[in-house]
Amino acid sequence: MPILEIDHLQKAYGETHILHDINISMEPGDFLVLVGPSGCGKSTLLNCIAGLEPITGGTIRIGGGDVTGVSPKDRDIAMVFQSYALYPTMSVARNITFGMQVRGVDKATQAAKLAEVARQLQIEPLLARKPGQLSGGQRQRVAMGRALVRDPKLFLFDEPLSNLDAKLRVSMRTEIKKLHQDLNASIVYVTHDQIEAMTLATKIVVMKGGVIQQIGTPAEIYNRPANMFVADFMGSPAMNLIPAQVRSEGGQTRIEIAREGAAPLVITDPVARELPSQIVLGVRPEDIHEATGSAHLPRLAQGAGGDVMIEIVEPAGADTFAVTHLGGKPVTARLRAESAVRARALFPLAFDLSKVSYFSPESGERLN
Amino acid sequence: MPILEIDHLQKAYGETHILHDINISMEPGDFLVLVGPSGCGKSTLLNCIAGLEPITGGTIRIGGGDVTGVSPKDRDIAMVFQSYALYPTMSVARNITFGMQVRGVDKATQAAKLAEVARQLQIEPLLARKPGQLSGGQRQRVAMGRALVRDPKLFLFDEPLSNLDAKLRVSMRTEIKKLHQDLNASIVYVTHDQIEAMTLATKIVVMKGGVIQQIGTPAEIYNRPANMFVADFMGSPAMNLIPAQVRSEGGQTRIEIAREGAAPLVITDPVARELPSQIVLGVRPEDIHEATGSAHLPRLAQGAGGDVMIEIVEPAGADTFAVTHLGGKPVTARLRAESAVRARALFPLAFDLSKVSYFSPESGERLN
Amino acid sequence: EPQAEVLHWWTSGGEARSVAVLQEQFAAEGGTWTDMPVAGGGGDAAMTALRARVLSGNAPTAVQLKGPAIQEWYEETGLADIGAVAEENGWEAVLPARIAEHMQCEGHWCAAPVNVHRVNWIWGNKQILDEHGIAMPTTWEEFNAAAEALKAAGVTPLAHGGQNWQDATVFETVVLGLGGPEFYQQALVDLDPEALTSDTMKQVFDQMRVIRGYVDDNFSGRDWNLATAMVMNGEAAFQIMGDWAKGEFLAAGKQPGVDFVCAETPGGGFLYNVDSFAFFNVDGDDRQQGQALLARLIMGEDFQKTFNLNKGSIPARTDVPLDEFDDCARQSAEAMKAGAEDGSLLPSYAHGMALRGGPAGAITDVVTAHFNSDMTSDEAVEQLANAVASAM
Amino acid sequence: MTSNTMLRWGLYAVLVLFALFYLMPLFVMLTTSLKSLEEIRTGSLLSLPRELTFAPWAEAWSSACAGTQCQGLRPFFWNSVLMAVPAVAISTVVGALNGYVFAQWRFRGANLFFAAILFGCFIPFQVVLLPMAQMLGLMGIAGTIPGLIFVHVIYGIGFTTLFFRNYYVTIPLELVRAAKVDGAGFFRIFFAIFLPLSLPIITVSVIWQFTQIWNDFLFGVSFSGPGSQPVTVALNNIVNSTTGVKAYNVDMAAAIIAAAPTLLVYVIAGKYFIRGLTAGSVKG
Amino acid sequence: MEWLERNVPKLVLAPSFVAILVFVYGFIAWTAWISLTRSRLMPRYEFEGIGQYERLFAAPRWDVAMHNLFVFGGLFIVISMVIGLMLAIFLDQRIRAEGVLRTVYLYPMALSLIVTGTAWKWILNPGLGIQATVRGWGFENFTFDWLIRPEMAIYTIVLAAVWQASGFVMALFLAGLRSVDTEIIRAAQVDGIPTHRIYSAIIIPTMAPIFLSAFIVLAHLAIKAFDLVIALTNGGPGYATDLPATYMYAMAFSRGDLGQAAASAMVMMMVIFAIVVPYLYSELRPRRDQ
Ligand SMILES: Nc1ncnc2c1ncn2[C@@H]1O[C@H](COP(=O)(O)OP(=O)(O)OP(=O)(O)O)[C@@H](O)[C@H]1O
Ligand SMILES: Nc1ncnc2c1ncn2[C@@H]1O[C@H](COP(=O)(O)OP(=O)(O)OP(=O)(O)O)[C@@H](O)[C@H]1O
Ligand SMILES: [Mg+2]
Ligand SMILES: [Mg+2]
Repeated sequence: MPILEIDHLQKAYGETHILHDINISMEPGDFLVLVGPSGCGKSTLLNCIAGLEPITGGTIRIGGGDVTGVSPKDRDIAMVFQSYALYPTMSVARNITFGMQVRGVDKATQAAKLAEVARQLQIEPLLARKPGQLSGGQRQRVAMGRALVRDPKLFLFDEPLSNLDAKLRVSMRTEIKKLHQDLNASIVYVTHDQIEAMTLATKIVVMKGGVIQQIGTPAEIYNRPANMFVADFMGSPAMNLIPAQVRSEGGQTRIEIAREGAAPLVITDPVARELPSQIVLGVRPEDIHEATGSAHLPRLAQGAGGDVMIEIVEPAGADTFAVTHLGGKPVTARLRAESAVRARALFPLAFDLSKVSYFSPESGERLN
Repeated sequence: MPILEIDHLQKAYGETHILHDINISMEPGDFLVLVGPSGCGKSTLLNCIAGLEPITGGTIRIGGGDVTGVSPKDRDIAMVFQSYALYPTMSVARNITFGMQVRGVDKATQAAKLAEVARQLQIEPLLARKPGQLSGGQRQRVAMGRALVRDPKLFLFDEPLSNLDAKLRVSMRTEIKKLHQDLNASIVYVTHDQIEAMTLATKIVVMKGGVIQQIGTPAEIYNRPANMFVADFMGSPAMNLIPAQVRSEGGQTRIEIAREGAAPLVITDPVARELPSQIVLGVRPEDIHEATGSAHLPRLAQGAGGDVMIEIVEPAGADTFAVTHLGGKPVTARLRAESAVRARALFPLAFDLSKVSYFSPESGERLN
Repeated sequence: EPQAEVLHWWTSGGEARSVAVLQEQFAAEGGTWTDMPVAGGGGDAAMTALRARVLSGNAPTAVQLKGPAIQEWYEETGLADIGAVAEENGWEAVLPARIAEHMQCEGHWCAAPVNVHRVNWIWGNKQILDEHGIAMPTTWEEFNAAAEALKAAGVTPLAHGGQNWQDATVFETVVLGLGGPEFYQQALVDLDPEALTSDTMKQVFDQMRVIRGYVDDNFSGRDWNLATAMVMNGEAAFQIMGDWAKGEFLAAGKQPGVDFVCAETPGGGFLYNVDSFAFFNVDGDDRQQGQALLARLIMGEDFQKTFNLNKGSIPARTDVPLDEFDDCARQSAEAMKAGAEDGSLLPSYAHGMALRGGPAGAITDVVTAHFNSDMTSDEAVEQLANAVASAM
Repeated sequence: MTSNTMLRWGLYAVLVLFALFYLMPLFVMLTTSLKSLEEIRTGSLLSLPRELTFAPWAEAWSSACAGTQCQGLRPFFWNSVLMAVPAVAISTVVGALNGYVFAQWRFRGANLFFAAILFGCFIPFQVVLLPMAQMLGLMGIAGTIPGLIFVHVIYGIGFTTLFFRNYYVTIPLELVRAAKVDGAGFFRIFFAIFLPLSLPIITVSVIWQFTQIWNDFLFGVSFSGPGSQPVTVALNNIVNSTTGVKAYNVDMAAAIIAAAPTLLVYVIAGKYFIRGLTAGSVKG
Repeated sequence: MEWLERNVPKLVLAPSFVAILVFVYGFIAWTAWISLTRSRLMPRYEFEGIGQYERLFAAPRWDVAMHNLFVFGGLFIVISMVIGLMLAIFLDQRIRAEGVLRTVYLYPMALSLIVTGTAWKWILNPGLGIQATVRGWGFENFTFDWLIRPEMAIYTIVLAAVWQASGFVMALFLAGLRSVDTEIIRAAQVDGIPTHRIYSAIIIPTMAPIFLSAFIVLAHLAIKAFDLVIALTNGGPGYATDLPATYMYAMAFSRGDLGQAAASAMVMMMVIFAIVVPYLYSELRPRRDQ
């Protein structure tokens, strides 16, 4: 039985429709991550699940029971708010224990849980302070603490780590992961951090403008994006989306990419595919390699002047990003730091066609 | 003449000392990024620069003039607050133009600036709304807009992109970079996002517990961290810090690393160094390579069973992380995605000794 | 055991001491007195309270009520019949007919009078008058002449407090003085429209306008006792005010005939203001006994004397010996007796003895508006007639 | 800098001038209450007393006559306390709960009802006097202190509701949401979250209600019986004398005494005002 | 149980609802009925028609009262708001003696005009008060005699009313000023907004609910101004300072003309309705948006 089931959910503020026909089903123990551009309705969806915003249509079931119309306090959820929402008059410790106290948890358990959570979140020295005396990241951790001491059916996290530094973020991520695994907790999690999404999720929901674009495992989302929006949105730097022309040629697929001031590039996909003549080719930067001797990868350019003109080279720690222009679009390749690539020079690149996506330029939908 | 000069700045709330003897000098056109763990005093420092918090000691000079005691409105700064601090009764458009209006900027210029900023921040459809009707990320962008329409001596940004999704973040980053370059603006910027810090900064200030740990260019901070804290803090995953014993051996340095259940690993640094006998070896994950045939890199293990036991393998998109245990610490290596590394198997690894840092285990300070 | 809850507005100073006398006597006869004092606005506040009490079904046993209000209340809710007490004590014989009338509701006794104030007094500062060789005026012409002389000499002729009821007090003495008792009766008691619009009435307003000129600039809103103080202190020569003003003089240690003089207002006559208690219908023997006892005590010679000595007024009973009273009081008593015979004993409209609230208020509105503006006498007379007509 | 100092001096000058304006009547009352009757009758009303006398105060407190009782204001004080304290407490509690509902638990028609309550603030009390008397009679509490409490609570609710509602709407929505998710119910949220934030507005509400109720005369005079008259009625009885001699010094002393509790509330509550203000209004 | 819980908010409001319904609207209805009868000393319930209203509109005194209500109400509300806001803003500038000054400004609200009326009368009386004192200082031509000039007397009522209420308004505004989020004020300071603009454009607009409170409190005081008039002028000189409330009281309780009083009360309430309802509507309509 799904722990959370959302059926044809609609939400509007007056005339402004925020969420359109949302359908999500989530099994117990799932870690569902909501991602999407700012303002796409993630927080609103969480609020609807929590019962904090009345919904305009559809139903929400938590743990099998229809909760549409049930008050938040009876939904057995814990939530971390994007804006923290700490109780200003209460100390950090009381902020965290308040929920337990309301539920009548005994004093000893409260103290134990508080101590544990304070350790996890590294806020032990702050317990006696008021929220007004905390830094942004500290407030955020207190907000987390408030949720972590609970043992609800469902956790809702709204960008709970956005104000933490990288190290803390990693350790918090580990704590959340542990929570998920140890307690087999069910979690709905909003984040704009792709690494967070990728490493934590068992299921990712990509939203845009209040509409779900794709639901799938992190690998599915990353490797087989359902449409150009998802392809573009997930992954940083984003997937290269290159307009191309296609011709089927006896068991092979011939792909032609326009190039400014030079002959079109032609690549051959050894698999026969049913594609329209105009497509958009999606390839991740890390799937564009230096072509030297990697025989198992088809060469990008066939014929004489096959190497491409590199425009910008950006070294970034372990990697080097090389940018060229193909099909009228800048195309980024992610190369090893020790690569010999130079700006304003030709360089041989190869696409890993086994990982390439094809999209319809009109609908943006995936074709392969 | 430095645009911002901070001399022996002290800040305390009652008995709690938040900032200790801060000294920073910043030239016009500098992009100074403050990083540090949550609660280390970054926001407090910005507030002191802005004149929003009275300082307990020291002086602050902006554009040459001592501003200690000058009210914020006369300091000619623009600031983006961690908590947005939008004017709740004004529309988004008025939030952005209000400052200009007060300064008597003419209507046409106001409109032009507003239009430009709204485009940059992708908030055109929201201009008529009130802050209460915006999502978190939208609010944050409006807060940015308010600063961007100004032309102050100094910009102060307090985690301005924390609530934005990756794509938007990248494009905002570009806008900020453009602002910095086109206007030669001077910017103090707080972030916990290392990529942001690395790509934007001309100078990075690393803080911890109200004390500056290191000031330097991104490359200096990344490649030559001043102490173990900085080494550990910057970079994700963090630099591996491995306790080791050192012996100088005729123009070479012999480094011995303890290993559980096996003979110690011995590496030889071809450079002669003056090191104490106990050190901590710092090596970034991307400076640990697969040892196959890369002759220019010294092999990690010399002798027969030189390969190390890999404990965990974490594939992550373009990379694969491999974790082993050395000197009693987990050590992470960042390998290519196509690497053949397997968990619970031996694998040959090599350190890039040209990029290694040595630290004193007692003081934590850098030794080379 | 007799019970009495008494609603009254005699609350402070001499007044309160006077009621206390009654309470003592009541207690001495074995009764329980519950005091319910409500002062303010010449009894307005008490009337407000009374109405709330009656509506909540809890009327007090005795209420300080006077003039036509007694009959008005009788019509609304009925009043208790205390005829037995009156009969037994022969009230009929000792009260002036005109005053006895007020105490009766449709022929039966329903109220008991306590005292008689004379309203139409004029008080003078003896020293000033002597200095300027002025005698107490007996006609309004004399008054005007004296006032002119005083004014020329830099003395404020008339001390006056610009409150509605004080304006009305002056007005009614002028009506009586210029028009005589008969005219007064027609105009302010019978509300005869002809009298109200007559030339005499116009002359009255003319005289009011003249008097306005004899009053200092700062009279507005002044309390009557401050006006009295002006006379005492030699800042003004005259004041027209009821006999309670005497209390102020005496309290300041002034002697009648030595420091101040009292005289009837120009034109003479007697405008009375009679305080009385009315009895509401109540349940319970003890309370009805209380009413009877109270009525008897109020009309008792003893009480009438002590009370009025305290208060400065004269007994309503005509048979109380006046030896202990002062000259002014004796003068008042004589005038009352004379007035009862020649018909110049008249109810004061300004103090709610002549008319019910509505018409009285309507007249006061016009009088005070006239006095405090530059309204002509013709306009005033016209408004007077209209106001009275609409208030009927 | 100098123009800044000038500005500050100007500021203080304005503030002090206003302070003098506000203090003027109290000055007159105080000086008058300390003069002898003789001095009042002869001297200037606005001058300082030549000779201080405290006799009027003693008289006003314990021996001035209000009717046949000559015990000063003392006995009536207690009546007022018995009336004002419960009435203030009840109306503040009811107002706080109402305001909480209006601000954070909106339901259909809530705004209309709120407007209806507000409009109720404007009903002239003279209008309600007579029907209220009838109602009190029906309820059997006419002429008693509970009756007075009842009346004051009824006509105080409008204001207390208004105060609390307007204060509570400024509390961020997220706070209530967090508490709801924490499992707190209606009353729990009120007591744990809202009440601790309410000190400033409780102060305002208490000040307002206490002043209104303590100073009320109309209801006091109409709905009290013998033995339950509040101090304002007694004050009025002492001060108001239609045909008697006026003792201004006693009147003024009595007036100040009668007003003392409200003055005290202002001074004390004013202190909590600041405390409440500095403690509250932190965003979480 | 479920039902109970869902309806707790409504249940909490229920007693107030009933009370307001009966004791406000019920009584208004009662008054409306009385205004159509010929009740005099005590209520009578036989229907008579609109005669009371005809009489009311024919009465010159009522005209004066209504006119005074507008003059007095308008001036009083505006001046009190302006002074209250000004003092609040001034006191908000980290003033040394804030505690003392605030108490001084606030205390008049503690005193009923029944208490201070006499003092005011003396102060305003040209022969005793300010005028006499200032003339005593040698300024022979100083004149301040509003109290005794029928056309000016209403302004003395305004003066005393402002004296009484402006401090309370100040307190309301001060509380409002201090509850504005400090981050927002900081943002404005950094934006280089001069202090007066921070107040006028940012802080004051966020205090809209406080203005509602202040307006209601002041309007309530203005409309019910009764003690004030009784204590200060008792409606005089003449009836130049009569207000509808005093008119109504006079009719109901001194004149024994209840029907007339009820009619005047109804007219008064209609006027209040006409002024207050649009205001309430505009204040309450927009949904909360912070
Ligand atoms: N009013 C206060 N009283 C006492 N301590 C305070 C107060 N305000 C802040 N602090 C403390 O000062 C320290 C610095 O706070 P600051 O907001 O500058 O941190 P920060 O570096 O911006 O952190 P973050 O990245 O989490 O926003 C924190 O440890 C915080 O707890
Ligand atoms: N009261 C409101 N009236 C109208 N529109 C609103 C209101 N509140 C929010 N919105 C809009 O609803 C949309 C969804 O908001 P929501 O807060 O759910 O976004 P989000 O996905 O959480 O974004 P972010 O990542 O920036 O927090 C936004 O476009 C926002 O502008
Ligand atoms: Mg959000
Ligand atoms: Mg911060």
